[in-house]
Amino acid sequence: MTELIERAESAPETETIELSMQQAINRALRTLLAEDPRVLLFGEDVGALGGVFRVSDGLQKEFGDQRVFDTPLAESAIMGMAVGLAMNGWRPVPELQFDGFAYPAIDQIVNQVARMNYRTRGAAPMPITLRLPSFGGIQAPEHHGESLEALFAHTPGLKVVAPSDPGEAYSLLLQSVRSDDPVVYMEPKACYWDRRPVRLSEPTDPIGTSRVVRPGRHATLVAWGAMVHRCLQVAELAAEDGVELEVLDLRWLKPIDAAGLAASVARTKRAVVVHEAPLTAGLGAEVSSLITEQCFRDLAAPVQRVTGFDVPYPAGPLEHQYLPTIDRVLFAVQRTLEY
Amino acid sequence: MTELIERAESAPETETIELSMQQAINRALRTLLAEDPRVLLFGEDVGALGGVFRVSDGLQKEFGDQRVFDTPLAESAIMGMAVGLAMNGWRPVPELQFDGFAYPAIDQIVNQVARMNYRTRGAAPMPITLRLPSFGGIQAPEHHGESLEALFAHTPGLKVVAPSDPGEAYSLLLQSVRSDDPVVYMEPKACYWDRRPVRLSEPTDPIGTSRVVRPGRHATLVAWGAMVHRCLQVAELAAEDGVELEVLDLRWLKPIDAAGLAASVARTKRAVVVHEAPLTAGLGAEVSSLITEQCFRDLAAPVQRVTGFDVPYPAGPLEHQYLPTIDRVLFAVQRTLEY
Amino acid sequence: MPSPESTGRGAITVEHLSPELTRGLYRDMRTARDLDTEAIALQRQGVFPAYVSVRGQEAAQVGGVSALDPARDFVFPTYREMASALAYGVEMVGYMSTHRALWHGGLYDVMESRFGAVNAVVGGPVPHAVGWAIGESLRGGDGVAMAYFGDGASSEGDVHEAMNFAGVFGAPVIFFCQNNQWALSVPNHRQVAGGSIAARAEGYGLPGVLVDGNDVGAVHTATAQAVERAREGGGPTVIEALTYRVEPHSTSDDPGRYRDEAEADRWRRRDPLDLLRAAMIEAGHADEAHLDRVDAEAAARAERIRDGVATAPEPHGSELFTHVFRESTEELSRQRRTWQEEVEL
Amino acid sequence: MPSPESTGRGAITVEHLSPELTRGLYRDMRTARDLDTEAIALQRQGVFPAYVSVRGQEAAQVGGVSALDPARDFVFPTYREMASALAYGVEMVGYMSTHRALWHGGLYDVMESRFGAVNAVVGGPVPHAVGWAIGESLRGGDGVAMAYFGDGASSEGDVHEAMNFAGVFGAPVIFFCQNNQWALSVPNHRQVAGGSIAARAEGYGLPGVLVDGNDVGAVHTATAQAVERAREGGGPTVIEALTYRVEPHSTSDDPGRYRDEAEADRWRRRDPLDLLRAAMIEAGHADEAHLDRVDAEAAARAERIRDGVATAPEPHGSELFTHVFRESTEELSRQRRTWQEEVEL
Ligand SMILES: Cc1ncc(C[n+]2csc(CCOP(=O)(O)OP(=O)(O)O)c2C)c(N)n1
Ligand SMILES: Cc1ncc(C[n+]2csc(CCOP(=O)(O)OP(=O)(O)O)c2C)c(N)n1
Ligand SMILES: [Mg+2]
Ligand SMILES: [Mg+2]
Repeated sequence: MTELIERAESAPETETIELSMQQAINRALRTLLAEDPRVLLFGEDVGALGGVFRVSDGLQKEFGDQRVFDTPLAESAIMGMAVGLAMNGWRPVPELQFDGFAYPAIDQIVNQVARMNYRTRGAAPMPITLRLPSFGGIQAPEHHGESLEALFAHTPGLKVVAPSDPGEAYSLLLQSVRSDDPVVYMEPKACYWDRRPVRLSEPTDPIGTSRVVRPGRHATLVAWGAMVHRCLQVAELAAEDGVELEVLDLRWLKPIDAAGLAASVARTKRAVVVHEAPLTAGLGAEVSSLITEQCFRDLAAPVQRVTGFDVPYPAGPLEHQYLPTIDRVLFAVQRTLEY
Repeated sequence: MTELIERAESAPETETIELSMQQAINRALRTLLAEDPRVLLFGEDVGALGGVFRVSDGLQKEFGDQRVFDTPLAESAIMGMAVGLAMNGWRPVPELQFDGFAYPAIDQIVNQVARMNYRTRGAAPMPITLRLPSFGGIQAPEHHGESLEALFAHTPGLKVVAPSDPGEAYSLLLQSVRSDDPVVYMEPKACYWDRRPVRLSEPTDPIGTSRVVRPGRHATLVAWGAMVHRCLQVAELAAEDGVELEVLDLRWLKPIDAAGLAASVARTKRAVVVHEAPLTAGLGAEVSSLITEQCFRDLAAPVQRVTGFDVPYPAGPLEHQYLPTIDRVLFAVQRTLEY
Repeated sequence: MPSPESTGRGAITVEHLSPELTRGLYRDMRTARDLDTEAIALQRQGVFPAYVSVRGQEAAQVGGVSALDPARDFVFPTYREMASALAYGVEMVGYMSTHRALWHGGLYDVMESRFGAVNAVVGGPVPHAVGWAIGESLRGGDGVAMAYFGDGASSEGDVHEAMNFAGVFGAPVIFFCQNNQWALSVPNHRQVAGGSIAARAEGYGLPGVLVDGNDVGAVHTATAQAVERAREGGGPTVIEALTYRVEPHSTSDDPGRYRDEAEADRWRRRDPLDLLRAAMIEAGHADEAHLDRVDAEAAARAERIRDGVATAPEPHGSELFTHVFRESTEELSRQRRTWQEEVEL
Repeated sequence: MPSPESTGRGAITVEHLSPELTRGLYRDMRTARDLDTEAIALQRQGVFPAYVSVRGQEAAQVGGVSALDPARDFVFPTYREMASALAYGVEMVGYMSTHRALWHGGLYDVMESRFGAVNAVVGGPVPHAVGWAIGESLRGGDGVAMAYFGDGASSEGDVHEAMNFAGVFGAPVIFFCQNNQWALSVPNHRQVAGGSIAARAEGYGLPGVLVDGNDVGAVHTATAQAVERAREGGGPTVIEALTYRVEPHSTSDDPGRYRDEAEADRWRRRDPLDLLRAAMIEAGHADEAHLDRVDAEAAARAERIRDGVATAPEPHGSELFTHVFRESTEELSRQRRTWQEEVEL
C-alpha cells in the first residue's frame, strides 16, 4: 500500500494516474496542507498511524506534528477544539474515526460548529471540514457502517458532500476545505480501495451541483457514495433489456441540486432514489419530495425509494441483505416503468 | 399554578376537567408512578423544583426521592443511566431539560438506547420514555426551540410521539411509558399552558395511529404539536371562504400512520404538511413521500411543505417570522387548490 | 484552599494590590451591579423576556477577567458573564441585547472584543477555549484563553474532555469555574462528587486553585498567577472561585421551591462590593467621596446602557438568512424569497 | 501505587491467595490464552473478519472478574473482554460469534449471563454500569456493577459523567480501567493528562487503586476489596490495572507504524501466565504435572469453542426485523415483506 501511495505522490498534479479514493484523498490533503499554512489535520490516530484507512499516510512526516497530529480519544472535544482553532485563524480539518462515533460529537457539530457564524452574525466563521469515513459495505463492527447524511443535511449551517470516485474525492475535498463554511465530507469506506484512472484536477463545478454519471432516458437513478456504483451496475443490466437509465450522482447532500434533479426527471419522467440509510426520514424522502414538487406534472410514477431497512445496521452476513441490492433497485425500476 | 395542580389532583380520573397540558402530563406521571413501582422519574431539576415547566411538580413529595430525583447536569449520563436502570428491571422516565440539550445525549440515545434490544436479540429491552420539552414558540433562549423529530424518527429502534392537547398528552404518555420499547415523548412547550376541558382516559388508539381533529374535503393539513393548532386556525379562516380543510394530527412521528395519511388524502386529493423544523430533510419530506407513494394517482397537486426555514432557530423577535405563519399555510393551501 | 470566607463569612484585604487596580475593580463591579439591577427591572417591565443575574458574583467575574489582556487573550463565556464582559471592555449595549433576545449570541463583535458569543450550552464552550489555546501555541503567540463554566457545568463530559486535552497539549488556558453552589435547583453536594472542581485538576496533572470568589483581590491574584504561568508556557490551571448565587437562577426561577433563603441571606450579607469598599477604605486606596463619585458614574453608565438596549432596533427579518453561511445557497435564496412574499408581505 | 512491576519487570507472588483460587485463575487465563490464539488463527483463515486480542491482559481481566459473583453482580464489557467473559462463565461460542460478525453484540444471553453485550462505543457502556448500580441500590440489592474501559476510553466525556454520577449517588460500581498503555496508535502520554486514571478518582472523592495488571493476585485482591466495599454500601472505586497491549490493536492494525517493538518485547517477557505459573509452583499451589493437565484441558476447551464458533449457523436474514422493537410496527412488517420478496427471493 505504501508503495502505491509513493508512486502516486511522484506524479505531477495534472497527469492522469490510477489512484484509489483513499490515495486521492491523501493527495488532496497534501495539496491543501502545502498551499495553506492555516490548514491543520487532527483526530484519533491520524498522525503516525496515518489513520485507520491510511488516508493521512505520510502527512505527519511531511508536514510535521504541528500540522498533522493525534488527539486524545474524545469526539466532542475534537469538534469543540476545531471551533476554537477556527476562532484563532486556523482552518481545521478534523477526522472522526467512524460515522457511528460522530454521535458523541453531535452537540458540538449542531449546537456550535453549524451555528457559530450565525450566532456571531458573521464575525466568527467556521471554515471547518469534518472528514468522516461513512456508510457501510465493508463488513465492519457495529457503529462502523452508519449513514448520517440526513442528520447533517437537516442541520442549518452545515454543507454536506459525499464523493463517489477518486477524482471527485480529490476535487470535492479541495473545495470543502477552501470553503469558509463548515462542510461534512463523508468518505464512502466501501470505495476507499477502488482504483481508477483519475485526473487530479481543481474543482470546477460549484458547490451544490450534482453530476450525471450515465445518461439515459427511461428513468433517473439518484444516489451518492458507493450506491452510485450499485446504480451503475443496475443501469448496465437494464441496458441489456433496452432500458436506458440515467444515473445521477447527487454528491452534494446539502445544498441539494434541486435544479439538476428537476432537469433529469423532466426528461425521464421517472425516478428511483437509492441510499444506504434507513428509509424513514432518510435523505431519500427529501430527494423524492424535491423531485415531486418540481416535476409533478411530468412524473409518470411516484418516485421510488430503495434504501436500507428501518433496522440498526447489521453484522457481516446480514449486511448485504440490509443494503439496497441490485435486485431491489431493479424491482423499483420495474415498478416505476410499469406504474 | 400550584393551586391549579392541586385542584386537578383532587378530581377522579374519569371526570372531565379543565387542565393545561403541563398539568395533564403531571397527572399521567402520577398515574404511572402509582401503578407501577418500577417507574422512575429523573433528570435535571425534576425533583424539588418540579422541572423548569413544573411538569413533575409535587411528584417527589408524593413518591419520595427514590422514585423522583435530580441528577447532576450531564445529559449523556442521564440517558446512559437509563440504559443501566432498564437492565436492572426499572422503567426509566428520564427528562432532558430542553430539546437542544438532547444533542449531548444523542450518542447514548442512538448508539445505545435505540439498539440495545436489537444488539441483545431481545434479552435486554429498553422500556425507557424520554420526556423532552420540544419545539419553539415561547421566545426562549438559544437551543430552547429545536425540533429533533426527524433525527429521532430516522433512528431505528425508537418510537416518537408528540401530543397536541392535554387529553392526548395524558393518554399518549401512559401508552409510552407502558410500552416495552423506547419512546421519545416530545412535549410541545408552546402548548404547556393551554387549558382545555379534558377527559383523562386510558389510551384506546394503538401506537402509530393519527387522528383527524377536523374533518374536511378540499385538502388535508398534516401537523403535530403546536402546529396542529396553527392548522386549525387556518382551517377556520379557510372555512369562511368555503374551503373545508381536514386537519390531521399525526401525533406518532414513528411509526407514522401511513394508512391514515392515505385515507385522508385519497378523499381530499391535496395535502399540506406543516412543521417547525427546518425544511431540508425534515419529517415533512417523509410525510410528503409517504402520501405521494400511496396516493399518486389521486393527488391533484404535489404535497406542499410549510416549515421552518433552513436557518438556526432565531431569537425572540424573529421567531414568529421563522415559524410557519397562518399566511404561509394559507398560501400553500391556495397553491395546492389552484395547482 | 478554602478559607473561612468561603462559607460566607469574613472580611477581605486589598493591601497586596495597587490602589489603581482596586479602583478599577470597584468601578467595574459597581457598574455591573447597577446594570444587573437595571436588567432585572427591564425584565419586570417586559422589555427582557428573561434575565440571569450576576449579583454576588461580581468579584469572581471582574477579579478574574481583569487579569487578562484584552489585546491578546480570548474569553469564552457562558450565559452569566455580564460583569466579565463589562470589565473586559465588551460593548455593553450589544452584550445586553442577548437578554432582550434581539440576537442569541449578543450584538457585540466577538472577534473584535476577543470575547466569545454568549453561549447557552452548559459546558459547550470550554473545549473551544482549549482549541483556541492550542491554536495560540501553534501560532507561537502568547495569548491565553479563559474558559468560564459553572459548578453544574463541571458535570458535563465536555469539561472533562477539555481539561484532558489541555493537559495533553499543555495549552495556555484557564479553566475558570464560578462555583456559585447552585446549578439551577441542584446544590453542590448533589452535583459535584468530591465537592470541589479545583480538586479535579490534580487528576489531570494540572494546578488547581480554590479561591474565595467574593474576595476580588484573591480572585485577581490567583488568576494573574495562572495567566502568567500560561503565558510563559506553563500550561493550564483550574481555578474554582467559590461564591454564591444570591438571586434566583433566572427571573423565571422560584428558589423558594428548593432552597432555604437563610443560607442565601448569609451570603447576601457578605456582598463582594461591600467587602471591597471596606477593604479599600481600610487600605487607604480610596475615600468615601471618591467611591461615591464612582458610584454615581457607575449608575449613570448603567442607565445609558439600559436605555441603549431598551431602544435598540430589532433585527430585520431578512437577517434570518444572512448569516447562515458565508457563501449562501440557492435553496436559501429561494426560502428568503418565500419569506419576503409570504411573511414580510 | 505503581510498583516496579508496572514497568514490565519483576516476579509476582500468590502466597496470600488460596491454592484453589489460583488454580481457577490459572485455568481461566490459560484457556483464554489458547482461545485467543485460536481466534487469531481463525482471523488468518478468513473465518473472522477481524479480531481484538486480549493477550497479555489475561491477569487484568481474570483477576478482576473473579472477584465478582456472577449470581448477583453485572459486568459491562467493552469489545476486548474475552478473558473476563470466559472467567465469568459466559457461554463462549456465543461470545466469540461477535468476532465472526454473526451478531454485533454476541450471541450469548446477556441477562442470563449478567454480562452485557459486546460494546464497540469506547466509554459508552460506563454510564450503563452506573445506572445499573444505582438501580441496584434502589432495589435494596447487594449486587455490584463492573464497568470496563480502556486508557483511551478514559478521555471520553461519558467516563467522567459516569464517575461523577457514581460519586453523587454512592453507587456500587467498580470502574475498572485496563490501562494497556495504548489506545490504538496513541500512547498514554498523549492520551491521559496527568498519567494515571486511578489518580482521577480523588477528584470525585472516590478511592483510586493503581495495580500491577500483570499480577493476577494483586488485581484479584484489589478488586475483591473494592467489591466488598461496594457491597457494603461504601460506594464506587476506580481501579487502574496497568498492563500492556502486546498484540496489535486488532488484526487489522500495523503497530510497526507507531511503536517500538522493543518495549512490547519487554512486556511480552513479563507474561502474566508465566508469572502466575512460576508463583504457583513457588507457593506450592500446584506442581508442573497439575499445570500441564490444566494446559491440556484448556487447549481442548479452546478448540471446542473454536469449532463451535467456526461452524455456528449464520443468522437468518429475517432476524434483521425481529429484534428492532418488542412491539413491532406495520411499517416494519411491510419492509420485511419487501425483504422477503426482493432479497430473500
Ligand atoms: C447542556 C445543557 N444542559 C442543560 C441546560 C439547562 N440549564 C441552563 S443553566 C443550568 C444550570 C447551570 O448551572 P451552573 O453550571 O452551575 O451555572 P450557573 O447557572 O449556576 O451560573 C441548566 C441545567 C443547558 N443550558 N445546557
Ligand atoms: C466512541 C469511539 N470512538 C472511537 C472508536 C474507535 N476506536 C476503537 S478502539 C479505539 C482505541 C481504544 O483504546 P482503549 O480505550 O485504550 O482500549 P484498548 O483498545 O486499548 O483496549 C478506538 C479509537 C470507538 N470504538 N468508539
Ligand atoms: Mg452554579
Ligand atoms: Mg488501551
